[in-house]
Amino acid sequence: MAARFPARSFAPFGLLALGGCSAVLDPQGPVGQGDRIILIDALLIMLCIVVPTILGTLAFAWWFRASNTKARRLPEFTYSGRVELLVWSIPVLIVLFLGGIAWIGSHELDPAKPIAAATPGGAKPIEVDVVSLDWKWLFLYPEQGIATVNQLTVPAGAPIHFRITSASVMNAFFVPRLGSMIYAMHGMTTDLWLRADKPGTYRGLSSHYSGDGFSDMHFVLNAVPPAQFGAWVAAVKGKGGAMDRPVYTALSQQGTMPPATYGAIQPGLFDAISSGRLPQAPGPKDNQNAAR
Amino acid sequence: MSAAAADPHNLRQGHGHGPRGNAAGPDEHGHFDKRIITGYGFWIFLLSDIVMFSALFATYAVLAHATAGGPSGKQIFDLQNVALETGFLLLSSFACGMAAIASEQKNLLWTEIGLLITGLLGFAFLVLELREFADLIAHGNGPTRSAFLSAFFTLVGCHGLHVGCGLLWLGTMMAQIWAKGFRAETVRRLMCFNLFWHALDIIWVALFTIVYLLGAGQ
Amino acid sequence: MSDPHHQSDRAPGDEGEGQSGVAKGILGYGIGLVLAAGLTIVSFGVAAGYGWIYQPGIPVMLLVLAVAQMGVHLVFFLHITTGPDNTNNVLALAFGTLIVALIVIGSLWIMANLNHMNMSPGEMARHMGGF
Amino acid sequence: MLLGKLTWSAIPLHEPIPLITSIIVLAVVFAVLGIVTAKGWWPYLWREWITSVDHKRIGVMYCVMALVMLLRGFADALMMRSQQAVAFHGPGYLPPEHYDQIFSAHGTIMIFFVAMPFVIGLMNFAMPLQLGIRDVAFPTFNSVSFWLTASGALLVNLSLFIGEFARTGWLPYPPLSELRYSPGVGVDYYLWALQISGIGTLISGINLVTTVLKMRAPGMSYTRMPVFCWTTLAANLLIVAAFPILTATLAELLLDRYLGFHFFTNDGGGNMMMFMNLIWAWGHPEVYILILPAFGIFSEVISTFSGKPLFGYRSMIAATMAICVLSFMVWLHHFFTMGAGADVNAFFGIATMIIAVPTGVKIFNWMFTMYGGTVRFKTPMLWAIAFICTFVVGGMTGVLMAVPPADFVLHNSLFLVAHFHNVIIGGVLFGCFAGYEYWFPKAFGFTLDERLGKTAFWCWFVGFIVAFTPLYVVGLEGMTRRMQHYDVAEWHPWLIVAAVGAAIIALGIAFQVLQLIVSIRTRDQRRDVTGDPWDGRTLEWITPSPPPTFNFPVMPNVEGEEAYWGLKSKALQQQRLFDEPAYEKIEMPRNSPTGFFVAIVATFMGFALIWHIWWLAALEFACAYAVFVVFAWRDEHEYYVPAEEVARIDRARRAARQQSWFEGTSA
Ligand code: HEO
Ligand code: HEM
Ligand SMILES: [Cu+2]
Repeated sequence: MAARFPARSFAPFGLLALGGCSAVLDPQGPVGQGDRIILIDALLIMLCIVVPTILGTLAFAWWFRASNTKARRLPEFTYSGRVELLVWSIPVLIVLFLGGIAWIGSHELDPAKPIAAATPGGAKPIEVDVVSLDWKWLFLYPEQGIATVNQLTVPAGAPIHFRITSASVMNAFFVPRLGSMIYAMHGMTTDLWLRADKPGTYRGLSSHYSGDGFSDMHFVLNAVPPAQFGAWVAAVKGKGGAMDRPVYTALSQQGTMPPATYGAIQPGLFDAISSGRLPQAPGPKDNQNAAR
Repeated sequence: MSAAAADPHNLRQGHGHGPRGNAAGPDEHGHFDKRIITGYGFWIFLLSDIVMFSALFATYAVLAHATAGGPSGKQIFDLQNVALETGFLLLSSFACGMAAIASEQKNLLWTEIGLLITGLLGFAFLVLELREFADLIAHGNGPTRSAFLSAFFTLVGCHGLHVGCGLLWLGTMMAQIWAKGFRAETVRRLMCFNLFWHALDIIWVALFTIVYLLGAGQ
Repeated sequence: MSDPHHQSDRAPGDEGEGQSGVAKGILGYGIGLVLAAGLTIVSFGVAAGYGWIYQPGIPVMLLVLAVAQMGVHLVFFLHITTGPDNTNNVLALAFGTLIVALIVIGSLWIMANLNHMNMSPGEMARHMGGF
Repeated sequence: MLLGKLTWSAIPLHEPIPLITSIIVLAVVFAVLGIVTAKGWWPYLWREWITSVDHKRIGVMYCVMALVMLLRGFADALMMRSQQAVAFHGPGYLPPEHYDQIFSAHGTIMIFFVAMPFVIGLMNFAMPLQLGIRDVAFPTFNSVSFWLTASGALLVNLSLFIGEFARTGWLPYPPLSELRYSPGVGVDYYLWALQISGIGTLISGINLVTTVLKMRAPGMSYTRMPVFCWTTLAANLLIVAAFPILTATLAELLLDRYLGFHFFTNDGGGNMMMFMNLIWAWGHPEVYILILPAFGIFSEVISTFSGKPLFGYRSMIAATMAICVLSFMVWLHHFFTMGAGADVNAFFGIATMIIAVPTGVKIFNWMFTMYGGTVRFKTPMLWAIAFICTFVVGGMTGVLMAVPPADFVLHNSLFLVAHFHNVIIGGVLFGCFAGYEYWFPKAFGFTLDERLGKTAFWCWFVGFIVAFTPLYVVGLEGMTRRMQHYDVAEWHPWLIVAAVGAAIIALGIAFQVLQLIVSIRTRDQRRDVTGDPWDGRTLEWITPSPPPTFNFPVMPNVEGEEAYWGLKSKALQQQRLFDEPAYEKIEMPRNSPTGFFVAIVATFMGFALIWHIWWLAALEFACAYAVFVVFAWRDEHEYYVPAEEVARIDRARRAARQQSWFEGTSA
């Protein structure tokens, strides 16, 4: 997919990035790059019409101000077929172009569409199952048999397939520098493919408000060189507790917590959560809020 | 620009309707025909009501299979009951039409009789519906059982609620005609009631088809 | 304003020109009743599955019958289409119908798509069998 | 229990911020009530305003409510802006459970009790005047609409003192808004307040649609109506078609919360996605309900202050109606990220963009209206020009997010927040302010102070840019909306700038208040004697300012577009007024307290339902039926304005016209 939207730096647009590392405009993976290039293309093409419109408005208003004796007044200029044609056709043309981008882009960058590895025959895709809880992120690695909370380690260059659900209310899974977000919803599973091309630490967060602890519902995504990934898995594997039903149940209580790892997972846990077979998260502990 | 230039206000274009155009204009005293205005306003209200029902219908259609282990439509619908309900409602609409004709003739007795029959048939409909609901709830298939049943009770119940409100309105109208006779405003209100009652029929047609007949078939 | 158009503007539900009398009015409602009752009976008959029509076609048939019956109600009971200048009434109806269609069809399309795409693997097995 | 869930703990005695706010607000309210009582103004208020069914009075009351609620909504905005300015690496001064109520209340109040009443108020005031008629189709229902909206606003504000407001955002997405995750009364306040005011809005929509379609002065054909009347028609058609969806959706959520239904719950087969679907099927048309009347106002203002008829009048109508229909085909663009398939996303994305076409046509037509005109920079015109400049940017970012892949990274970010403030403030609010300055002299008979008005304008305009441009930037930096605190250093400076911007806007609001006070105090010097202070083109300017209850002594005969301009030109050409008409008595609807009583019943009913005070709710249902019976039983009362009175008022108007057109300096 990256082929269609080659990642190229857009010099004039450095302006908007304004020095700082602007997350969405400085993506580190093919999905984010696709999103960004579409965003910038669409913006530029629209600026071509929007800027003249603003300038024209100001110019017309100023030139035809009442005190300007040089302006030629045309009080009866209220209709012109040529102008009509122009004002309808310019937006139509732009929309045709944008519509094309939207159609192709929606299909190419469909979150559920699998993506390839960074190098042909490179790292094979890894699976991560994501559960949004009140107010933390649980990541299950079904193939590795480990789990983490509020931290996500992935091999750089490998496609990652996220299956995302929620144990309670809606959230959205979003790593701005990798690209597309998608909702996490109870009883449902959404699919998202991302890839981090360079090793690094990227911020991830819930981008859909989910209650009082929402602001703390972020995580770090560590993209590590593929070799280190194995080492990391080995370090986590078997240590710490297991992510099983009791631990999960405790985790589903409302609250925030620092990153943690679990050396084992109970098989089928994700399916049980995502299909709603496990009870939904309990929500507020007591109904003391009932009055206030 | 040239053609319009000389006539910026389009004074010359008569639009083929003479000076009044197609405006619904007032009479020479500046009065508008209240009957038309009231009727039209009520018609718009009915359309908005139908839009509300369409949202409930959409919800029902989406949730129709979300039975959460509870019964499906096929298992709980009693088409005979529905046929009976439909019959009552249809006849009641006819009676309402008769009342409308009688009121045009300013015939107090027949108007009242027509309205009474309308009301009785509507009431019978409501009783059947409530019996169906009570039955379902008694068997543990109330609206809290599943999303499907929530949607079912809400959609059908909302129509029933309209019928109920219609009956209250009907009673008020009958009393009013009895007490005050056929004044312009009473007749206008009666006209609105008529529209309302017939519109409920239309919704019922959609309802028995989509909910009951299609539901029972699956 | 002695304008001929004025007289012809009608309230919805108003009968057409001559309020010619009881007989005509009753006849109108009578025809409506017969047609509506007929359509209802056919609907119920079709649904009862007496094998009158091709089984998989039944839902379509039912919907068509329902639309027809709504039309009957509109014409014979609500008198929405009678009278020479009912344009406004009918336009409003057309707008309403358009909106209803957009909402219902749009919602069904969107929701079917979402339900399909976002179905959980665990659920999938349950739904594979079809409804 | 006698009081349901209501106990003393519902009063925020232990939380200083709400407590102090409550005390201040209550003090102000009681002070106002006290002054009114002390001065003996109640009978006047009751007679002339509370029970009034005059569309002009009702329009004014809507606008007053909108302005007061703007202060409330803006206070919330200031709190959010200051919280986010300080809450870097720290909790700030507003705890989450309070902050979350604030943004929810801000959004709800701004949309439902500022923007909606403002546009409805202006439509109410101006549209019948422009159509050349004496009132709307159903004057009493008009009053009911207003009072129901007021009841909803009251309930929302009551939540400040008693209980809490929703902590779910301005649209209460389930399952967060379900009983399990929001057990408090906050969501119930939201739901009942919106149900009540929503019904008011619906009635208003029906009323105004009927008015435009069925009541116009002789000769006022569709293609002669001012564009503002067209946009009024379009906006109210949208109300009629969209608000019932809101009613149904909120009713479903209410059933979930009150009776344990399973529409949107996590269990029992409920489907939260259906809520999103339905709420946006209403929500998207809603934003056009707000913007279309504003478009109408700009059309009037730009044409008047350019001294030219509107360019491309028919094109404008076509564009308006196109937007009206298209707005029902795009709602999915609010949830591109919910996982629908690519076809669906692309379809709705493209449908959304298509709306840019008619909107663009409007913008260009406004530009060409100025072209060749004689542009006078009065305050309303400044708002209009600023509107074009800001709105195109907001529209552009909207179209940007209509491209699904772009939305995949911008959704729910502060970029989105910037987009909609860009179109709502730059579009709706600027439009309403333009309308407020433009029609103020018509409503009250004196003009507003231009100098203060312009100062306020510049504060708003600059403040707006400073407050919201940074949000585009932090949005691109990945900042999500509704953050109570954060720890990303890049965001911090921008949020401080945004807070400064909000402070500049606050200055703008202060100048607006000052402008009003100064203008009232100096009203004698700024009387609008002619009734046509701006050299207007539409029929409202034919009346004296303020217009008499019956608006027009005789129905104007419309002979072309720009009805009043045509008459004025002819009179000026012939150097004399038209002959005096034969005055007749005029039938007008009588005042009615129905609306006020309905609102009282609705308020108590809403309160009872929120707090589960079932006996009170039942009582109020009975009262509601009683009100209905009384209303349905009433004999319709009209009263007549005697011909002599009509003649007296109109002769005064004619004398003023005579004076200004032919004797004094010409208009
Ligand atoms: C009055 C309010 C208003 C108005 C008028 C608009 C107008 C538009 N909006 Fe906006 N919106 C409004 C209020 C909102 N919008 C939202 C969210 C929102 C989202 C969802 C984003 C997301 O959640 O991820 C999208 C895609 C859009 C798109 C658009 C578009 C395409 C328009 C178009 O109508 C704009 C058309 C105007 C243009 C384009 C400028 C002029 C045209 C010219 C100069 C012609 C040439 C230009 C082109 C051909 C491009 N809006 C939300 C968020 C709600 C929430 O989530 O809480 C709100 C409140
Ligand atoms: C006058 C200046 C205004 C300022 C400074 C302001 C500021 C804000 C801020 C800070 C937010 C929260 C952003 C976030 O989620 O982090 C917000 C949200 C919002 N504002 Fe405004 N606002 C203003 C005017 C308006 C107006 C006039 C309207 C509508 C008519 C409006 C509608 C909304 C809505 C709908 C939300 C979303 C609430 C939510 O997230 O649920 N605002 N505004
Ligand atoms: Cu939208």
